[in-house]
Amino acid sequence: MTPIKRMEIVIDATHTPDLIDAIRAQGVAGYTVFRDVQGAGDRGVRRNDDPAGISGNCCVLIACEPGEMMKVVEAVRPLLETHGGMCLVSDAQWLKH
Amino acid sequence: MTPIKRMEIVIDATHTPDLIDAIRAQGVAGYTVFRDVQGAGDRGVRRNDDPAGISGNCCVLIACEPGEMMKVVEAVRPLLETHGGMCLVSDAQWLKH
Amino acid sequence: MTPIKRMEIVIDATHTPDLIDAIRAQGVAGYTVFRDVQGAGDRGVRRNDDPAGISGNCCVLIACEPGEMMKVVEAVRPLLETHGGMCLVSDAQWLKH
Amino acid sequence: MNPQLILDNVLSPPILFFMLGAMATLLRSDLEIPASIARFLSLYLLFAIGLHGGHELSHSTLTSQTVLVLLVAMGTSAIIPLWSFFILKIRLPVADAAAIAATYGSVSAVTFITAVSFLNAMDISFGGHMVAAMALMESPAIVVGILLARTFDKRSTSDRLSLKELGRESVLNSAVFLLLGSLVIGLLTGDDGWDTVKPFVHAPFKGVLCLFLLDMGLIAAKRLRDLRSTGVTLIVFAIVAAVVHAMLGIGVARLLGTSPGDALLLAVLVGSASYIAVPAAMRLSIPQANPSLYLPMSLGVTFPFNIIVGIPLYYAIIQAVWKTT
Amino acid sequence: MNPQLILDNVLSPPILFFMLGAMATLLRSDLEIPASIARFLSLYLLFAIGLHGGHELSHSTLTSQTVLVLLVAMGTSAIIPLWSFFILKIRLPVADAAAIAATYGSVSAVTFITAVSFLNAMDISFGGHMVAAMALMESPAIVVGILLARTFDKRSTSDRLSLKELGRESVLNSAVFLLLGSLVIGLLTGDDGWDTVKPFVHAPFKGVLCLFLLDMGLIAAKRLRDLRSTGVTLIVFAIVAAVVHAMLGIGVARLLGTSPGDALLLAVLVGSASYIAVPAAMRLSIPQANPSLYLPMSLGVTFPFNIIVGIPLYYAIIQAVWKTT
Amino acid sequence: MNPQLILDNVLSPPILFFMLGAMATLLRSDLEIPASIARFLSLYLLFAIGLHGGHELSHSTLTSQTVLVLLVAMGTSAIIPLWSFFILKIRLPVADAAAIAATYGSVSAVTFITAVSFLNAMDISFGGHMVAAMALMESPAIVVGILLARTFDKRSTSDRLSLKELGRESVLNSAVFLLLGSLVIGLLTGDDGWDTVKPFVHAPFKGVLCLFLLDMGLIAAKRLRDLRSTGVTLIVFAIVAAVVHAMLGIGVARLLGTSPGDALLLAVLVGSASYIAVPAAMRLSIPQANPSLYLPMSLGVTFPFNIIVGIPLYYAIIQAVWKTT
Ligand SMILES: Nc1ncnc2c1ncn2[C@@H]1O[C@H](COP(=O)(O)O)[C@@H](O)[C@H]1O
Ligand SMILES: Nc1ncnc2c1ncn2[C@@H]1O[C@H](COP(=O)(O)O)[C@@H](O)[C@H]1O
Ligand SMILES: Nc1ncnc2c1ncn2[C@@H]1O[C@H](COP(=O)(O)O)[C@@H](O)[C@H]1O
Ligand code: NA
Ligand code: NA
Ligand code: NA
Repeated sequence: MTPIKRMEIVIDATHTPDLIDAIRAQGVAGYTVFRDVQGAGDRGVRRNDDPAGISGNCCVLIACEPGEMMKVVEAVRPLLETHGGMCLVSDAQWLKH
Repeated sequence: MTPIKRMEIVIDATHTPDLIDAIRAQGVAGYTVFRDVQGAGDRGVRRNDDPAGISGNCCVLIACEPGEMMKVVEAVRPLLETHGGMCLVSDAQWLKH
Repeated sequence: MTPIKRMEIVIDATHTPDLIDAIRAQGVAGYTVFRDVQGAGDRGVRRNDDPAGISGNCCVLIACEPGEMMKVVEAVRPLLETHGGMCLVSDAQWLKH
Repeated sequence: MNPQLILDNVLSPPILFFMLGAMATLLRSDLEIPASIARFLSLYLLFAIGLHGGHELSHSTLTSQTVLVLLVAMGTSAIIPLWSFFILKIRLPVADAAAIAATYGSVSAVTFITAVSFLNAMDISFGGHMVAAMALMESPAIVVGILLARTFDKRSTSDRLSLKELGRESVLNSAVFLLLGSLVIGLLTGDDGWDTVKPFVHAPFKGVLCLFLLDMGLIAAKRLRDLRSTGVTLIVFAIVAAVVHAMLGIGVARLLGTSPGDALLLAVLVGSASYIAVPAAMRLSIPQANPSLYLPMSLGVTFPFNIIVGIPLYYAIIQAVWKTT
Repeated sequence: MNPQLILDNVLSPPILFFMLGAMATLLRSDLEIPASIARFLSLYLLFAIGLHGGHELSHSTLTSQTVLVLLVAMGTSAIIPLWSFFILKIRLPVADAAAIAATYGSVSAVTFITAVSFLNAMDISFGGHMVAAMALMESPAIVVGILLARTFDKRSTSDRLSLKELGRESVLNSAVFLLLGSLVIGLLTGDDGWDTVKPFVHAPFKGVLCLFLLDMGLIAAKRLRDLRSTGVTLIVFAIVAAVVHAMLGIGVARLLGTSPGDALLLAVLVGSASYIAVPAAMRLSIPQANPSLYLPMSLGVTFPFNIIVGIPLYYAIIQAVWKTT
Repeated sequence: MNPQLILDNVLSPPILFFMLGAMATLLRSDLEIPASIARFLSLYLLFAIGLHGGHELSHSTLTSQTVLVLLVAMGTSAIIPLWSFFILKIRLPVADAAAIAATYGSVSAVTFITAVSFLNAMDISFGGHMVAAMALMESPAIVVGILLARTFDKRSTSDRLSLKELGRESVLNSAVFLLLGSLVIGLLTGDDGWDTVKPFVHAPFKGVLCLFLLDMGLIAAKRLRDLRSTGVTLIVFAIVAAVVHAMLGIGVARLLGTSPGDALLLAVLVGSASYIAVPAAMRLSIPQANPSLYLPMSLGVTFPFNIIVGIPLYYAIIQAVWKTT
C-alpha cells in the first residue's frame, strides 16, 4: 500500500463535466463520480428535485499522488469560486493491485 | 487550506430529516446527502428495496470546524442510539475558495 | 470514540456481490454500498449507461477494527486484480453508540 | 371447496409474475427492478386505485348499509391491533408487538386489487364504496398501534410524538395521503375527470400490476429467507392472522347482508396486512420496533398467502355460506 | 369576468393534483416522487408535445398569418428580456437580472399544455402551428439573456462562452433539443408515424400530466417557501410580468386577427416563464446568477398563477375583446 | 435493391429517434435519460416481447418445420461463436475473442423488434414461433463462449465456474430469465391473460421503443467514439459479421422453405449481436475480457448497422431470392 491524497469535491451537477475536464487537463485519469447528491451550504438547500436538473450536486472522489495534489487543487479552485461547492483533502493508503 | 473535521453518518433514510434537523440546530449549515444507500450492520441487511421505503439508508457528509465537532457528535448520538447507523470522524483539509 | 480503519472500495457493479461475499467471509458484518457510481480509471470511462448494466461501479464503505484490516485487504485484492477498481484505506474515529 | 378456483387464480398473469419474481430470488438470478422504479410503480398503483375508487364513489348512492360497512371497516382496523398486540406481547417486546399489531389491523392495497381482478374475472359485481373502505382502514390501525406502544412502554415511541404528530403520521403518511387525495380528486371531478385520466390509470393498470408483483415476488422471497432465522412462530402468526381475520370479515359481511362480492373484498381487507403505509409510519413513530419483523411478516408471508391461496379460499367459503342461508 | 371559468379550470384533475402536491408540502407529508422519475416525466411530456405538434404541423398549411405568428412569437421572446432586464437591474445585480429576464422571455411548456386542455374542455379550436411557436420561443430569450449579462458585466458569463457556445446553449439544451427533435420527427413521419406512437403519447398524456403536476406542486410550494426570505418584490414581479406579458400577447393576437383559441395560447406563451430549458441554460452560461431567484420565481409563483388563475382570466378578457370588436 | 426500402425504414419514428440520440451525443447536447429509467425501459421491452411471443405461441401449432426452425436457430447461436472465436483469436487475447464470439452468436431483441415493425409496416406476415426462436438463441452462445475461453485459457474464466454455474449464467441472467419467464406466462395464460395485459404491453410498445432507441442512440454514439481508438479492424468485423451471418440465416431459411417474413426474422436474429444478456453474462464469467470491446462493437456498430441498413438490405435480398426460385 502506498500513501495517496484523497480528494472529494462536491459541485453542482451542471458543472461536473467542467470539473472533470479540468482535472483531466492536469493528467488525472482516475476518478469516481457519485450522482444525484443533495446538500446545503452557503447557497442554500439543494434538493435535487427540479425538472431543470439544476438543484442537484455531484460528488467526485479523486485518489492522486501527493505530488499531483496541489495542481489539481489549483485547477478545481476557480470552479468552486464561481459555482460554489466544497473540496476536502485527506490522507489515505492506496491498495496496489 | 484549513484543517477541518470530516464526519460521515449512515442512518436510516426515514430518519435522515431528523438528523438534519439535529445538526442544523447545532448551527451546522453545510452538509451533503447521498440517498439510496444500502448496507448491513447490527440490524441486518438493508437492501433499499421495499415499497414502504424503510429498508434504505442515507449517508450524510459534514465538514465542520474542529471546535464544533463534539457538539455535532453529541447531537447525532441519541439518533444513532435509537435508530442504529454509524458515524465516522476523520481529519481533512478544506479548500478555502 | 474509538480508532478504526475506514476502507472504501470502488468496484464494478457486476462484481459487488462477490466483493461482499469476500468480506463477509472475513467476518465483516458491517458495510455500506453506494450504487450507480460512475468513474474512470485504467480501464477507461465507466458511464453507468448501458442497458446490460455492466458499465457502472459501486462504492463499498467498510469501517473495521485496525486488527481486521489486513485480512480484509487481502480478501479484496484478488477481486481488484481480476476486475479492476480501487481500494483506499484511511484512519477514522468511530462513534460508539 | 373448489380447487379449480385456486388454479384459475394462480394462472392469472399477476400471480404468475409474483411467482416468477420469487423464483428469480430462489434461483439466485440477478433480476432486479431499480428502487426508484419500484417506488414509482407503487405510487402509480395508489394514484390509479384512488382515482378509480373516487370515480366509483361519485356514482354510488350513500345508503345506510354503505355507511355501516365503512364504519365497521374502520372499526375492525382499530380493534384487530388490540388482540394481536396482547397475543404477540407474550413472546415479543412491546414495541415489536405494537408495530406488528398495527400492520395487521391495516390493509394491503395490492391484495385488494388482486381480489378485485379475481371478481372481475368471474363477473361478480361489488360496490364502489369498497375502495373508500380500504382507504379508511389505513389510519385507525396506525393510531391504535402507536397508542399501544406508548401506553405499555413509554420509551418505545418517538420523543416528538404529540397528538398532532399522531394525526399526521396516520393521514399525511405518503401512501395514505396519495390514496385519499386521489380518491377525493376522483370524486370531485366525476365522469369528466375520469375520462381524461382513464387511458392512463385504467387500461394499463393490470400490466403495471404484473411488473409490480414481479418486484414484490423478488422482495418477498428475500424477506421470507430473512425471516426463517427468527423462528417459525411469526410465520404461523402471519398465516393464522390472515385466515382468522378474513373469517371475521366474512362474518361481519354476512351480518350486514352484503353481496358476495363485497363480502370477499371485506374479507380480504380485514385479512390482509399493510406493507407500505403502516411500516413507513411504524418506522417513524415506533423506532424501537424491529422492521425486519413486521415487514417480512406482511410482505413475505401474509401477502403471498392471501393472493395465492387466500382469495379463492375465502371466496369458496363465502359461496358456501351465502348459499346455505 | 366569469368566476365559473376559474372554478371549472380548478376542478380539473391536473390542477387538483398540483394543489394536492402543494398541500403535501405545506402539511409536511413525506410524499416524494423519485428524482429520476420526475426527470423522466418531463422528458415524456416534451417528447409527446413535440410529436403531437409535429403531427399537427404536418397537416396545417403555411399561410402568411401562420408565419407572422411564429415570427412575432420569437420576437416577443427576444424583446421581453430587454425591458425585464432594465427593470430588474434597479434592484438586482446584472447576472441575476439577466437570468430572470431570460426566464420570462421564454415559455413554460406545461402551462401551454394546460391551456390546450382548457381549450379542449371548452371545445374551442386552435391552430396546429402554436406548438411550433412554443418550440421557437425558448432559444431567443436564452441568447438575449446571455448577451445582456455579457454586455453589462463581463465577469458574469462563463469564460468559455463564444458565439458557437451561444448557439449551442440555446438549441442543444436538452429540453429544447428533445422538443425540437420530436417536433421534426412528428412532421417528417406524418400520419403513419403518429399512428404508431399515438397510443403512448396521446391517450395517457393527461394522466401523466397529473402525476407531473403533483410533483410540481410539491416542488413549487418548497420554492415559494424559500422565496419568502428574499422579499416580496420578486413575487410581485413574477405575477405582474405574467399578466402584463399575457396582455401583450392578447394585443398582438388581436392585431394579427387570430382566432380566440390561438389568442389564448399566444397569451399563455408570452405570459409564462420557463422553468426547465432556460434555468438549465442560465446555470451553465451565467453561473454568477443565483438559481434560487430565477427558478422559484418561475416555478413557485408564475407557473401556479398562470395555470390556476391566469388561463381563465386571459380567456375571459379575450372573450370580451373579441366580442366587442 | 430498392433504396426506397432503406428510406422508408429510416423515416420511421424509432429509427429517427435513434438518430436523434446519436446526434445529441455528436453535437454534445446534455440530453440524458436517467440510468434507472433506461434499465426499466429495457425490462419493459423484454416483458412485452415475452408476453407477446407467448401469446402468439399459444396460437401456433407445433409443425415439424417450426421445430426445425427452433433447432436451427439454437444451432447457429452455438456454431457462430466457434468460427468467430478462431478469426478473432488471430488478433485478440483468448478472453476477448471468446466474449466477442459469444456476443455475435446471440441476438439483439430490439433489432428483432425493429424487423417486426418493418414487416408490419409492409403487411408481410411471419410466424409466432420466431419470438421463441429469439428467446432460445441467447443461452447457447453464452455456454459456447464460456467453454471456449475455459478451453483455450484456463485463467480467463471466473474461478467459481462449474457446470451448474454455466447453466445459471445462461438461463438465470436477468434478461434471459425475464424474457423466457414472460414467454411462458404468455403461453400459459393464453387469450385471457393477453387481454388483461395487452393495453400495457401492446399499444404503447412502439412509443416506448422510440424512447429506448433515443437512449440507445445517445449511448451508441459514445461507444463508437470510444471504439475508434481501438482501431478499425473490430469495426469492420462488426459489420462483416452482421452481413455474413444474416446471409447464413437467409440461406438456412431458404433451405427450410420458410416464408419471406420468417426469413427476414431469422436473418436478423442470426445477423444481430447481443448487447444486454451476453455482455452481462460475459462480465461475470469471463472477467478478463475487456467490456470496452465487446459492448461497443455490438451496441455502437452492429446494432445501428442492422436497424438502419441491414433490415431493408436483407429484405431486398430475400425478395430477390424468393422470387427467382
Ligand atoms: N460544510 C459542508 N459539509 C458538507 N458539505 C458541504 C458543506 N458545505 C457545502 N457542502 C456541499 O457543497 C454544496 C454547495 O455548497 P455551497 O456552494 O456552499 O452552497 C452543498 O449543497 C453541499 O452539498
Ligand atoms: N462497520 C460498518 N461499516 C460500514 N457501514 C456500516 C458499518 N456498520 C453499519 N454500517 C451502516 O449503517 C447501517 C445501519 O447499521 P446498524 O444500525 O448497525 O444495522 C448499515 O445498514 C450500514 O449501511
Ligand atoms: N485514482 C482514482 N481515483 C478515484 N477513483 C478511481 C481511481 N482509479 C480508479 N477509480 C475508480 O475505480 C474504477 C475502476 O478503475 P480501473 O479498474 O482503474 O478502471 C473507476 O471507474 C473509478 O470509479
Ligand atoms: Na387487516
Ligand atoms: Na414568456
Ligand atoms: Na447473432
